[in-house]
Amino acid sequence: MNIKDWITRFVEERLPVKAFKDLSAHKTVPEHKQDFWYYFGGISLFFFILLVFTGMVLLFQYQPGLESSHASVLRIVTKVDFGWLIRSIHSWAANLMLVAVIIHMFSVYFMKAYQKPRELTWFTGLGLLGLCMGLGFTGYCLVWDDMAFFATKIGIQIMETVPGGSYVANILRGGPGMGGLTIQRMFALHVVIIPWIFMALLGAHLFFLQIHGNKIPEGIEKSGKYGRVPFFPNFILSDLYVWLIALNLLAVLAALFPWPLGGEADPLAPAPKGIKPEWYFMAMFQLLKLMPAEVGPINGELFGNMLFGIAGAIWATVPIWNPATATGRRGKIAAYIGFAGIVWLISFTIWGYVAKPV
Amino acid sequence: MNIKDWITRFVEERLPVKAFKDLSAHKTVPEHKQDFWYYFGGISLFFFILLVFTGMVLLFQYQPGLESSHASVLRIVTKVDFGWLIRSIHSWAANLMLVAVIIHMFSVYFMKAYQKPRELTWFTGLGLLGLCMGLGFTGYCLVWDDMAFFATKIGIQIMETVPGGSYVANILRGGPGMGGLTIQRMFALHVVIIPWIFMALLGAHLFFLQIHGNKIPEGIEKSGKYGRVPFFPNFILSDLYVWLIALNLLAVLAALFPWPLGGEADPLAPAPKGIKPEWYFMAMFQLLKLMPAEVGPINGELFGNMLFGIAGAIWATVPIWNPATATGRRGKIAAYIGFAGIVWLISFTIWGYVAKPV
Amino acid sequence: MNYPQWVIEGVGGPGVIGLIAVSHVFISQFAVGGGVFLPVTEYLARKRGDAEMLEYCHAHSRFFVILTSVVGAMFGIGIWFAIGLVNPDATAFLIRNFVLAWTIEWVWFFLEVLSLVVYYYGWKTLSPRTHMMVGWAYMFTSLMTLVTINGILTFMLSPGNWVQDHSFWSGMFNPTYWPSLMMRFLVCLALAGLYGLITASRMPKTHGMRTHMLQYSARWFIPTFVLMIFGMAWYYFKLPEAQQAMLYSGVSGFARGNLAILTRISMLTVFFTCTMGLMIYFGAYANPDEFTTGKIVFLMLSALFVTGAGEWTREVLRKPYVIGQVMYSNGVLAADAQTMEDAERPIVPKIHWRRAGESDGEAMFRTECRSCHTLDGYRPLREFLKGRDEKSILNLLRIMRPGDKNPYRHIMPPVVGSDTELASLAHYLGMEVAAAPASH
Amino acid sequence: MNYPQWVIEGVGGPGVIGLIAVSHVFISQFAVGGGVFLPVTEYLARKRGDAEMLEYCHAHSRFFVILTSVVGAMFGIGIWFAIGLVNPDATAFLIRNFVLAWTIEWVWFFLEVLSLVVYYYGWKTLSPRTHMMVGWAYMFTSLMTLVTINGILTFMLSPGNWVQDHSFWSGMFNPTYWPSLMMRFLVCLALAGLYGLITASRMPKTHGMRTHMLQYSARWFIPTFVLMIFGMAWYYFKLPEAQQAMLYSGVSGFARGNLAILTRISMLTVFFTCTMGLMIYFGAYANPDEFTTGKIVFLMLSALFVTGAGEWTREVLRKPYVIGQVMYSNGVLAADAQTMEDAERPIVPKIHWRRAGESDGEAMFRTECRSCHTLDGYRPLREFLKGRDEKSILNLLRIMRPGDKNPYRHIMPPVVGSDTELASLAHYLGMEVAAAPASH
Repeated sequence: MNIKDWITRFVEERLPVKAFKDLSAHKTVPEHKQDFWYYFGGISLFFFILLVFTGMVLLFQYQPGLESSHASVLRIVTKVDFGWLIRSIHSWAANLMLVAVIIHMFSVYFMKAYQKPRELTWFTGLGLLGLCMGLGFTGYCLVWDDMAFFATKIGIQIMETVPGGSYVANILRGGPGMGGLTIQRMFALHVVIIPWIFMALLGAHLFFLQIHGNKIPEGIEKSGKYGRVPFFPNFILSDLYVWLIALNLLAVLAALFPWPLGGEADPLAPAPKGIKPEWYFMAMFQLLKLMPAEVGPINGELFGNMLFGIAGAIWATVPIWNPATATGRRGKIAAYIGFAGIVWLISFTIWGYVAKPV
Repeated sequence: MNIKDWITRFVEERLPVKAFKDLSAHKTVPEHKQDFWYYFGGISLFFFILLVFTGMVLLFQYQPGLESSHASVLRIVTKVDFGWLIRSIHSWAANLMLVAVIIHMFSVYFMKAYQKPRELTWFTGLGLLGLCMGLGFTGYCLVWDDMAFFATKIGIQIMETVPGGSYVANILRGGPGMGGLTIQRMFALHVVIIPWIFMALLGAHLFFLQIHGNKIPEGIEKSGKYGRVPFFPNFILSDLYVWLIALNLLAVLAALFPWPLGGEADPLAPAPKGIKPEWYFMAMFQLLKLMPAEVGPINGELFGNMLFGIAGAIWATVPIWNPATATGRRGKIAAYIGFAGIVWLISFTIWGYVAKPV
Repeated sequence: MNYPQWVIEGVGGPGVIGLIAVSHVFISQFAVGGGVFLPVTEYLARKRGDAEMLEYCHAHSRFFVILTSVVGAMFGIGIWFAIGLVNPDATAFLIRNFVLAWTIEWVWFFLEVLSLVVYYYGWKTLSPRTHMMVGWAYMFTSLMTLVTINGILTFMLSPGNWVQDHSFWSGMFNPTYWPSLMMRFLVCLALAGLYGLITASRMPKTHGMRTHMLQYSARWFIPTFVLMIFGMAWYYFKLPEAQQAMLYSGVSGFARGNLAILTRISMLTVFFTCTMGLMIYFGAYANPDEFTTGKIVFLMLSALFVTGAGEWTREVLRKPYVIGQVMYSNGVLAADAQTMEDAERPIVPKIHWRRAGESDGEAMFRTECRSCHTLDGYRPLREFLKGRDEKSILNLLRIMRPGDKNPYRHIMPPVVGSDTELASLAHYLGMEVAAAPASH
Repeated sequence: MNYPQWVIEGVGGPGVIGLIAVSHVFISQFAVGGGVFLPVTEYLARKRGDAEMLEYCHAHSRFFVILTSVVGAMFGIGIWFAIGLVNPDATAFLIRNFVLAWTIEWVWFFLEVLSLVVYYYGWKTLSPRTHMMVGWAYMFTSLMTLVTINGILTFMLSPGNWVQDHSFWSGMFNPTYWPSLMMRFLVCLALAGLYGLITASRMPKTHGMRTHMLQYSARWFIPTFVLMIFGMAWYYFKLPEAQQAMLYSGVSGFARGNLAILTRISMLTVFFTCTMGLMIYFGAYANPDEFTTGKIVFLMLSALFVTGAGEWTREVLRKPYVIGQVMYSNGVLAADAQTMEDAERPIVPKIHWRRAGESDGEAMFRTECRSCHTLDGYRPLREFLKGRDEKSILNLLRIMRPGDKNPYRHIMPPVVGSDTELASLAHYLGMEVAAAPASH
């Protein structure tokens, strides 16, 4: 294997191979009965990579524009070779990614992996979740079918109830009404702006993870019932394995349940009955629907949004009010809040789907 | 300064501050009479950053599409607040970046900074130059004015003379003719695909630079007439200073010589007389124009392209045929080739501009 | 026509057959694979003089005793039961023509179980040489069950010359026999490797044998991933032209639009074959230490899916026949349908089992449609016919009559019956569709 | 009108004045800044008892002797020469009205040079106390030159009450006097700091004084970067309304379209003020070790550009006047133009200097247009009038006559002359335009 030797020498003389080897030799991942949850961050990353590639491919055929958006998606799913498949993969991967990200967040929450020194990882992670939802919202709009049009319209209108929200809403819409510029804005956010911010934040997130390593849940750490697996190659290979599972799942969903495409949006038509947002906004949407027109002196939607703001702030600041030095009572409160969050998310999402359209 | 202390402690407890400090303490940059050339890589980077940001801003208003491309650029430069300025900055920065990149390449070439262990830096750098030209070519097309249309058309036609080129050409055009999909393809390449590849390659390039440091020209190294400046903060600050100079230059050019916009492209009209490519393709274009219809049994344009291929291959492989271990004779040949390259580039570019349109 | 039918709402008859059949195929191919895996591994262990590996074989063989004799037999009976009830005409036809083959298969199976039992219980008592001999016998008999049954399965898809000469041997060794045998054999090896992985993964990590056996088992997949693609190509080219066209018509204007489900599932079969190869490489071969139960579950699910998808593809490819060129999937004989160009030849008199008081239309529905369509569940007619009135349904039924002008002729049996009968069927369907509109 | 004019093709008269004026302003403000910098620095050095810093001051002061006396005076004469030749009417007007101010300024300048010479040559010979006194005198006199000349410069833009009362003092302390003085003073400090940076950077790096003096000099910019923006705002609000409108009309529909060049250049002035602040911070203050000649060159270029841009803005703001409300930039008195609504009042008789054999049209062109337009170079008429024939040019000229309907009244002096004269001018221009089409 002379060539192999030559390559090895070539690389060693030019790159800090030894430093990498030292680093990878020291890098380990805990192994215990709950290490299953460690995979969800990686799964999210995998779906993100898939989304980047399929997105680039779609970009070759998708033409943003009032006249061209829906027409080009229609062309993609009917005329372009394997276009339906690429689009279906892109849509399904986006949804699966959000599922993975949400599971990842809750697992981190319950493992208390947000506690010192990992606060920054938690914050960047929440930022990434927000960007994911932003990508979902903006991407959903791009097909410009009936549902997308009205879901986007309503979504932006909800934003407007918040003080200063109408300013943001106008930027998103490119004016006071939905139109060609709206698509352009959503497009710009979806394909360039959010992805770049995402990459930067993801870099930070992974960097923090690299520094602190995976958190071992307290109970397990105290019991000592855990081992350590080398990150390279064992954990990487396990990750690849899990990615293949995710890929299989995705392939089945994308091939057997191709993502549907509605009729072209008609801004003049009345909103179809039972317009519903994407599932990851459903719990919020359903809660907002419960709000009366006025709560005391405050507009109901605004009140709902304030509620989200407060709940979100409590959730986001958990590393601050439940730090590693806190008493067990706070930890319990955190756990209750976590369960309440899951219950709300699941129950309201289901409720949102089964609720009669208003 | 209690807050400052608190922040310092907060960061130190969470991030490997010491490791960074150690790294930055050891990182130095050579200082000598030719260190001036070291700045051009940084200047290129600076323009790239500006291009990313102005590009994102333009993306909010630019609408790719056969009907909308030119109209939206026209709106940007006439109706949108400071739109003319942003566009002018984007165009000028792109051209200045290419100037900086080309100077950077030649300075690296003459410093023999491509020699072991820096071969990979050279190769990635060439890749980045190629991507820059690709960004220039695709971006130029997007305004869809007369010049852009025909320059793009001719550029792609030239590609077709190369074997397999028609396949690439069809992908770029989105079919056999120039149309809405052409804009979409150029757009996809310009705003998403090339930038992502660029970022990856740039990461590698900077990583290699970080490993090997700046090359000190042989003569200076032997004479010992050089010092070493700490990278942080001295060199970084110098870089910032140079960036400000670049920014001032850019501001003057962009404000006083706003980038022009021609009339909307009319694919049915005959190509206007004296269609010329952007200046960075001019030397190549002019050489191709010199080619007779047939060179021996070969098509003239194909022959020209072969010439570029051979010349490019010689240029790109200079780390291989003139390695650090080579005799002085090879070094001299390399220098002659470098001078020939500069002479050709400058003379043919000027010739291209003064030559009568055919 | 000649027997009463079992009516299953929801998943429909084919759904039940499918579920049982896929499980049966999965398990019986497992068993055949085990028949190869065990003696080969024992042979290697003895050659190496590796007592631990031998012990592993012993532990491993217990599973195959249970799997082959109990579970395999149970599902085997289950599938007889199901096909007999759901499609009695086709079952009767196959029994009439292939009773010999089934008998042979049963004999091989009996011998297989016998040798396996001896093999398992003789580990400690038989001499190595004798035990090895029993092992080879076990391998041979288990392979022979596959060799035999493969004939019947492939016959249903591609009867080949049987249509002319009605020869038993023509039917058995029909055009797709050999490629199908190759593929099934490869699958058997893969499944054997899969089970090898499962048992090996359950050994303690500290045991050096664990890693060895995981990598050993993983190697059993190599032939599959190397040869499967050739097997698939061979199979494709041996398919009757109509079936080739069908697979390809699913991709008419290749890859455009939402492909036919048949094509999509066959694509998935190929895709899973590739991803499973990578899963086994990354999971078991390159990273044996971390190859744990959780991962195996997903590997098993993938294997189950790919088996199901493959069998499903084969079943659907047979459309509109249940037995290629001979009997349509609703039990109507192709011979009958081909002569029914004249619209006055009745079908109702041939329906020998009638529910008390049912209309001719309902009887026709049960006989001609029910084997593939339910009202609201699997391939739901209420949804398909939504918005059509009786007249429109009648027109549709007329179009579906035998002959080259029937646009559905490649994927559905033709509708047979006189004009009056068809009107009766249309009336029944029209009532049903109007009565309870599908809520989909 | 009353004097012959100097005709310069290409850059045009204003270009020549501009080049000389910008250099003159740059250098003389440098000198004034030095007048503050030197004594203040000496004072601080003596207070600290820092011999090295004192030595630095000594070396530094030599530059100012040369700069102030030789270069400053040379450029001062140069600018007199140029404005006298290019715009003799305006120059004559200013001399007639402000001869007192110029006299005073010349006295201050003379005293400044005198005290500077004593200051420089007395470094070793005078007692510290006396030398310091001379220094303060140098500072005072140099500031006074600025205080005086600032009156005349600002008068030309905003004559204020002078238009009514023709009082010397109203003219001197006109509305923009104080904000302009503030801005110029700040610029002087900045330029003093800039030269401080230059000399300090030339000290050997090993010398600790180098870093100290670089950071010391950099601090001289602080007032500029802190107060300049307020100065600019103050200046803007003190501008005559027409000029405010003009600056703003360049931004009508603020920031839309390609802004007027005036607005763009004033934006660049603000922008450079900011970037230079950062350059000095990153370059000299935070990173003194690397603050080398190459960097200073670019800092100087930036300073030169911003001076030029600022002066240019002020000059262009004056449009269409050379002296606000009083005299148009082509030398036509505003008083004359305002009464020329009737089209029969001739202008040609007022042109006292004619080239032998020239047509009336050519004479009018030379008098009324030439001070701002060349044929092919600066603001080229051949290009502007391309495609127009004589008749069309005549129409254009008529539109440009005095009065509120003239759309160009804010940026160009009105065209004056009788119908016959205008026709003659139009004929001349038409011939020129047709003769050699602009190749642009």
